[in-house]
Amino acid sequence: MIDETASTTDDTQRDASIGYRDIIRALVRDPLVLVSVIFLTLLILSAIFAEIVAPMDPLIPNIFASRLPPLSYATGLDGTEQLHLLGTDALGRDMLSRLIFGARASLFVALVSVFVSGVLGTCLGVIAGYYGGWVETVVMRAVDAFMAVPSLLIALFVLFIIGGGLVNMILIFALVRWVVYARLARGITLSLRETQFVEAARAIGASNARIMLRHILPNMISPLLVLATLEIALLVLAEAGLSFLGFGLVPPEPSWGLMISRGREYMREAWWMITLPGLAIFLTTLSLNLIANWFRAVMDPVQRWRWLM
Amino acid sequence: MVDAKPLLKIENLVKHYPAPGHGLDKSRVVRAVDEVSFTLHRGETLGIVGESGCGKSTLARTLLRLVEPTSGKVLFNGEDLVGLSSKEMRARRCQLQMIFQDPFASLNPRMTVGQILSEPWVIFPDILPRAEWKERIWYLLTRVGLSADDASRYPHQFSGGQRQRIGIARALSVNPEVIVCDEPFSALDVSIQAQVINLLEDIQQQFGLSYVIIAHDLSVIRHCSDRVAVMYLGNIVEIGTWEQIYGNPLHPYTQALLSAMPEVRTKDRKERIILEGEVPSPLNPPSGCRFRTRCHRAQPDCAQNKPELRVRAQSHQCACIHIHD
Amino acid sequence: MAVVDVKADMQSDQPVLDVRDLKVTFQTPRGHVHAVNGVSFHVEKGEALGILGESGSGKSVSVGAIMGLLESPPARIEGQVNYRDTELISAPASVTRSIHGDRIAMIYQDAITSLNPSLTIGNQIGELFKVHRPNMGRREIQAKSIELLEAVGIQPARERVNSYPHEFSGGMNQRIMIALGIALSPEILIADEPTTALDVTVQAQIMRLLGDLRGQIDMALILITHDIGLVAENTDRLMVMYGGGPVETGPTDAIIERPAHPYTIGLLNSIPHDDMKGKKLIAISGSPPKLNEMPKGCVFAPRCAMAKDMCRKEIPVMTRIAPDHSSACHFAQEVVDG
Amino acid sequence: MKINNAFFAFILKRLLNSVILLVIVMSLVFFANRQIGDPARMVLGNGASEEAVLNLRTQMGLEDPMSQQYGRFLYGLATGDLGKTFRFGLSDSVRAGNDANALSTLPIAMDRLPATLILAGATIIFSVLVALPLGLYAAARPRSPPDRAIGVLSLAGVSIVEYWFALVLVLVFAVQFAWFPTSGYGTVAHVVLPALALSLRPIGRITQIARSSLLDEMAKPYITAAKGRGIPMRRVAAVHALKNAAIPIVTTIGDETINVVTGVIIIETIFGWPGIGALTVDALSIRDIPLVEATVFLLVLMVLTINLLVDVAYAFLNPRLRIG
Amino acid sequence: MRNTVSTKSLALALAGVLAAPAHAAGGGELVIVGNQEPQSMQAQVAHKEVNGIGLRNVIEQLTRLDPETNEVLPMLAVSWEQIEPTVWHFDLRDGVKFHDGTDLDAEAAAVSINWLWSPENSYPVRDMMGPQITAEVVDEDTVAVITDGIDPLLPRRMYLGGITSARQILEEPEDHSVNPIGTGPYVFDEWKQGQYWTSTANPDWWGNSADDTYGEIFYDSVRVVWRPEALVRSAMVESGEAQVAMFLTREECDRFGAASGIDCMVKGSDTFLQFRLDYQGAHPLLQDQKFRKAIFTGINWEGIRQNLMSLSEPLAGQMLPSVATGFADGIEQYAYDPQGARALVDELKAAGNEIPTLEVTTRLGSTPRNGEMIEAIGAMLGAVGIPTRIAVEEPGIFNPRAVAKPTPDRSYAWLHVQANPLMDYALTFGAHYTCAGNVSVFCDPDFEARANAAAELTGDARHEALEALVVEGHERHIVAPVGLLQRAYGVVEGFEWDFGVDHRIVAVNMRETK
Repeated sequence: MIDETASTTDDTQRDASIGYRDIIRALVRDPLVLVSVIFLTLLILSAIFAEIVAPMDPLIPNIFASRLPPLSYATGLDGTEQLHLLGTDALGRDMLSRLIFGARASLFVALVSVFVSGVLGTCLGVIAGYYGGWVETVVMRAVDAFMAVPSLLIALFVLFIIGGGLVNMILIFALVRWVVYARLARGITLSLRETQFVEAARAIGASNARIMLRHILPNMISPLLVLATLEIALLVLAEAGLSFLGFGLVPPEPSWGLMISRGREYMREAWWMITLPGLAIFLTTLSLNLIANWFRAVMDPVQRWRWLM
Repeated sequence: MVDAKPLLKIENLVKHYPAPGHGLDKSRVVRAVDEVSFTLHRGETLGIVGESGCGKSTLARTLLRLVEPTSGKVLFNGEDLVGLSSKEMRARRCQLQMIFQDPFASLNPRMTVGQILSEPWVIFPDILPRAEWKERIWYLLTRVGLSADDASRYPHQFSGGQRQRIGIARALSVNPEVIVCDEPFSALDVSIQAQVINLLEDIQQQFGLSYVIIAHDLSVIRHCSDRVAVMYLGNIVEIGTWEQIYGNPLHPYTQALLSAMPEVRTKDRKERIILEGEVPSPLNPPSGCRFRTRCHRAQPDCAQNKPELRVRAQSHQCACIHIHD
Repeated sequence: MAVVDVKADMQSDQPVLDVRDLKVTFQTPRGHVHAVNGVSFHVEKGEALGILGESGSGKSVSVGAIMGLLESPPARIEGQVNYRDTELISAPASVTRSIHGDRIAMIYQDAITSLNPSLTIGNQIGELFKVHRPNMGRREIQAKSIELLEAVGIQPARERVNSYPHEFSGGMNQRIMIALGIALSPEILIADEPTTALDVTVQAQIMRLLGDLRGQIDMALILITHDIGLVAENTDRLMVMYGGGPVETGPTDAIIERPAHPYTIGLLNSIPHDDMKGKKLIAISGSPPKLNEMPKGCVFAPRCAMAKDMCRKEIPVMTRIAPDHSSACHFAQEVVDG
Repeated sequence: MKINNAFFAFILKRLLNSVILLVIVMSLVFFANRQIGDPARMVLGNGASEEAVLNLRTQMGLEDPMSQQYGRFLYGLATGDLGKTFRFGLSDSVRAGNDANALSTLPIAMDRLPATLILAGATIIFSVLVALPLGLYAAARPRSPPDRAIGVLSLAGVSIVEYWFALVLVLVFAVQFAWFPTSGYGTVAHVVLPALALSLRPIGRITQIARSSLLDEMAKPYITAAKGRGIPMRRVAAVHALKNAAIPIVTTIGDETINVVTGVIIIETIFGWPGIGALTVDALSIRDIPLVEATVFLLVLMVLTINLLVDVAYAFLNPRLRIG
Repeated sequence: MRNTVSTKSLALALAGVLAAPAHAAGGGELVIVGNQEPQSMQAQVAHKEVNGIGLRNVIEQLTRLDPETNEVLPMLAVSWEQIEPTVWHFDLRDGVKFHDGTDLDAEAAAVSINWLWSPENSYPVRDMMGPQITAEVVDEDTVAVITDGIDPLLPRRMYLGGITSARQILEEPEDHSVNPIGTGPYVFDEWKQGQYWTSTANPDWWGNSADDTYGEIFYDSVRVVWRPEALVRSAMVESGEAQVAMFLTREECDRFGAASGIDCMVKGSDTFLQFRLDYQGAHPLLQDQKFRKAIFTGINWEGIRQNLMSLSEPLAGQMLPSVATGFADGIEQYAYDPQGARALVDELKAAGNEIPTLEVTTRLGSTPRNGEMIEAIGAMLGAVGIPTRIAVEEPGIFNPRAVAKPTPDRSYAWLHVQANPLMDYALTFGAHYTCAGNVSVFCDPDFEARANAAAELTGDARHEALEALVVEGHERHIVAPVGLLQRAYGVVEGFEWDFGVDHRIVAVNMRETK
């Protein structure tokens, strides 16, 4: 009966599109998601402006001030007394500064990987779905093959061969995650390919490239965004996992994954060294998941009215 | 009204789809459109009726080459469209346009009305210089009964009838000669349907268009068409002027269809022929006459001989071996 | 079934179903939407009532309210729906459950999606007996299911009872829906656009089947449709709805012969008739109102060729123009007189 | 339940697909592994002379053309012989050319399979037992406070860093309360902590999917129709909606089982669980190429088997697939 | 700072020794949790405790070292004699049987020794070998060990190689890797790969009756398990699942010492941490003493040792402690002088040199917190103007066979541990200061010739020759020592354990008093 109300109350609800005024209204009605959005915004801003925001250099050790608990004062290398709001790590580096710079590394890896894999996977998925035939067979076989081998295993395996590090990690994530976008994009393309507006575009002589770019792609942005958001969360966690196994980012670059991986040795004596970056990852992925979940619900014509209420 | 030379001539058009689940077996095919021939003259409206699954939508798409025909010819102004490369075909698309059934699905929700209307001009910059776009969009919108302000709005901001008007404006934007309308009214409310019928008739007169209108609603086809073709299982079983088809239907199928048509004026109701069963699968059509399994006048020999479309009266053709008048 | 007592059955002058001033409001993000705005009608035993209206006229929401299918919230339902002595809107779910599906049954527009894809049709029919006739045994249910399928023309019923909905065509699924509808010999069958998705030839089959079955079990029919031809051929009385409320009620023939509301006239004119060939159709201008932007006064006034100032201010009430024929037009009499 | 040939044809097709995929993946692993370094050098160590290395390369068949090596590899794959482990050095693995089972990599890896299956199985069973009631409970009262709480908690489960949680579990439940052993393998008590650590994510995901698929299903016309037939809500949800909602739920359970099978890599390391994940990491870090191939083979085999099982379940749940 | 076994446990240990009866088996099962699984059960693994935890309970050697004095003592050989400069005779103990029932005679010993040191097997234990070792039978009780060159350390080296059943080596060589058959106090039971390995007390062990035994069977069986995660290791002792957890960090050790029911044992080891700076790297500057000095003095070694190394003893500017042969008096640790280092770098730059990026690598898990240490080193070098790239190599079990030797295109420094169980600089030179060495960073034929010559000397001459080389090495900035590792063990309270710098987990040296 929900369908019925949707169609009888307003024609607009038959469409996938929704004004952003509605989105903002729905956002305000959902304080948890609103907090998530604010948190992520602040996080991204501080990651971008880490040099300005971070109180200290995240790389310079002060081995005489190592493992200070939060809210400790220590004499810095320049002889002045400094407050370590969130304590210091094993090398006496300021935890807060490292968390801020770590956000940059972790988010950079996740965002760039998601971007690369998203663009690659979406293109391949759209092309496969649109043209069908052997192109589709090849792409989907590749998707099947990648799906058959768990991502973490491939990542581990390839990083083992080519070595860790920022660029390699991004490459690997792009390599193993493009398939999820390809699968989604192909599925949507298959259904959009048969829609009348695509036929109409063909009838007015639009080329295949134009149909894919102008008519098919824009209509899968919402689900792709949801997927990408979830993927960012997944990759932040994956970075932590690979760093645990020693296949991740290379120190001294601060990354959250590396920080908890290192911090676990001090778990009982210096809880903040593992808990704070763990918390940072948790909050970030939770926020991303909340937002993705919420966005999906808002975009879903069946469930939307509940969220817009 | 009828030129000597037809604008559009369809000859033995065939569209077979590979049967689902029989990928390797080429002999198993869905015979969606099977050896269909007809002509369309300038300024004429041809109505095509038939039940769902009879191949009328496939026919519409095949003759625009939105679906590649298996064989046959589509002669437009004497040129066979089937043989053209896809690039050449794209250039001809301006002359043949289509109006779609579902006004909700036929407009890209991510484009404004202005973008939808101007898209052909983006693709073929020769049609209209950019400076005239705005004016032309206004003209088209007002012509189909919308306002010029609507150009910047998105499809979801319109009602179904208004969207169908946008679809019509889009078809008009390239100055076509033929417009194929695939069930243009079936998604519309009755009160809106009449408006759109009137609009289509108006612009036909104004622009000298030819229509192929596909519909299942017999009364709409009667109202709009000059000539009517009746399709059953991929074949045309009867074709003639509207007077011939409605006044003197020859084929048992046509007769059954007309008798099943609900009439508002209950007084003049004819004896109703109710067909048994449903349209058989085009994957495995009956031998001989395809209609024989449901025909109230079927004879044993209908299973042997495939009836040809034969001229019964002036321009009135029918494919039934038991019509002897 | 417990609700049906013999006494009530004998009072044949009392309508089986009496709907009074039904109102349905939806809470939406853009404010309250009045989908149904004061609908009253009744159904006599065994008669066929047509409800005619375009999309958004409130016809489907009305029967949704009658059948208890509206989720609340967002829906808010007011008014009375009396099935014999039971008022359904205020009755507890346990009571309405025993009426819905048993005494009042419904069939839906899109049969294939209205059947559970993962249960055999036998299971779905059998469930109806299990819930409403708990005393029936397995074997009896099985026999009754096959009998029902035969009655709606599904052959060979004994085998097909174990089939799934996707193994049938659209017309066949609609027959299965009908079997489900008539399984417990209801007094009222509500058919919501039962043939819209079907071809004319199949539509004719289905309507004939419905007609035959009604004759057999003396069942009232509420036929909801936008197709005037269909109501004209299949109903005794008619209610025309527009913008969430009724605009005209009366015997079907009378309304079609002498329509008493400008909207009904416009609707009749919109249908291409034989005699309109070559002429322009007389279309109703404009589009139906959006439910959240209802015009003041008469809802049809913005599209009405005869509208006067009064129409834009005052809401018309149902006025009787013939003993059983009413119209919600300020100028009903003038309209009838032409 | 009717099952016809189409169903078996479908399963057979999926089976064939799986085999092809297995060969493709293993071939990729084979070629990638040849990029890591010289296996002969790895066996002999840096101290060995070039001559000895060359000698061993010839013995190991590494001097043969790649096509021949690949052919041998494929033959080995077909016969279940993925070579002998490198980790014992030259002494036995190469010289003892006889069928010393203890040194063949596949049996070594197979030996670890039960542990992983037990852990993954326990995790998934536990997750499903927790997640399904939660999800259905939430779906029954959408947007209510309990639903929202379940929603946030399930997302939190998906968001947590697994190994941090695992270590906390050890500290709290093994050291502090001493309810369970810290680590190890053998008894039911040993399974609890690693399974708990692994189950957060599947619980979160299955809860969400159970909730949303049931809600989606409840919004469909056939549910409305069933309600209109006077069928009680509880029955509508349990008989009608749940069976159809089960399809995405089963798919998710399959996906999560696959995730668990690989998620074990870290958790097994932490808990000293003698599974295939820990063995994979070990094999990678000592560059024991044949052992890597064997573990990857088994992992992929497991994933494909899970996929196949999901397909079978899917076919049983969806009559469209079952009945042609 | 804990430099020795905590006083509490030492006192208990003394009490235990005085009160212990002759045969005290019945102590139940001893569970030891190590950090990684043995790669194999080959006799050669026993030389390296990290790779073969507890294997010495099963496999014995010809000789052993005194835990206190580091002196060579008899084990399976009761005496030995240098017959010729390259020939040593070892008299075997009578009546010793392998666990498979075969006798330990000269024949068996020769097969085992030849197997262990053979170039064909190429076992990593050969890194500890001087000249090539082969063995021959002299008579039933005497085996001759012959070296290609003169090797005064041979009796000591014999402590590295385990003696296992010759029958197994000859008949089932593949079994040798997974099923150790030795002569030791415990008989190998099973190795559940990925889980544990177990052994049970050997009632027929020669040590039960011999006068010169090295311990006494207390536990009925020994189970060795492994957990890579330090937290889980210590948790196992806290929860009573194990008696001994290997390799606690300093903080954990403090906590164990303070808590009731558990205790911590610490002792210095024969393993030291060193910073090896490639001499033959890609960049010519690496051979420049100014540059090397800048690096060595630009790092605060003592600061790193005290603050980052978990448990350690200082090294006096050289790699071995003062007991070692060749220890040079008067050498001091490279002093931290960032200004001086900076000046040197500036000087080099001014002279037109391009400062190379130094690759500083360590293998995660080889030493506690070495990851942090190379980060500190990187930051310190960066502060004096030397760019670095730090890299952590794969963790976990590491296959010494697969050591990635510094390639010629990198400028490479490696922070790594090195054990010198012989406490003799010749071994260090043999591994690190030779052109052919597996892990060597330094190649100077002249230096190598002198080192080889010194390795053949004995007595004071040996000491002096080695000492001279140590001094030279120090001046040439070849390797920077960091610290001598101390190993800490979490144990249950009342645990007694008498162990040497080799830290062998030998159950006959352990007992519980509670």
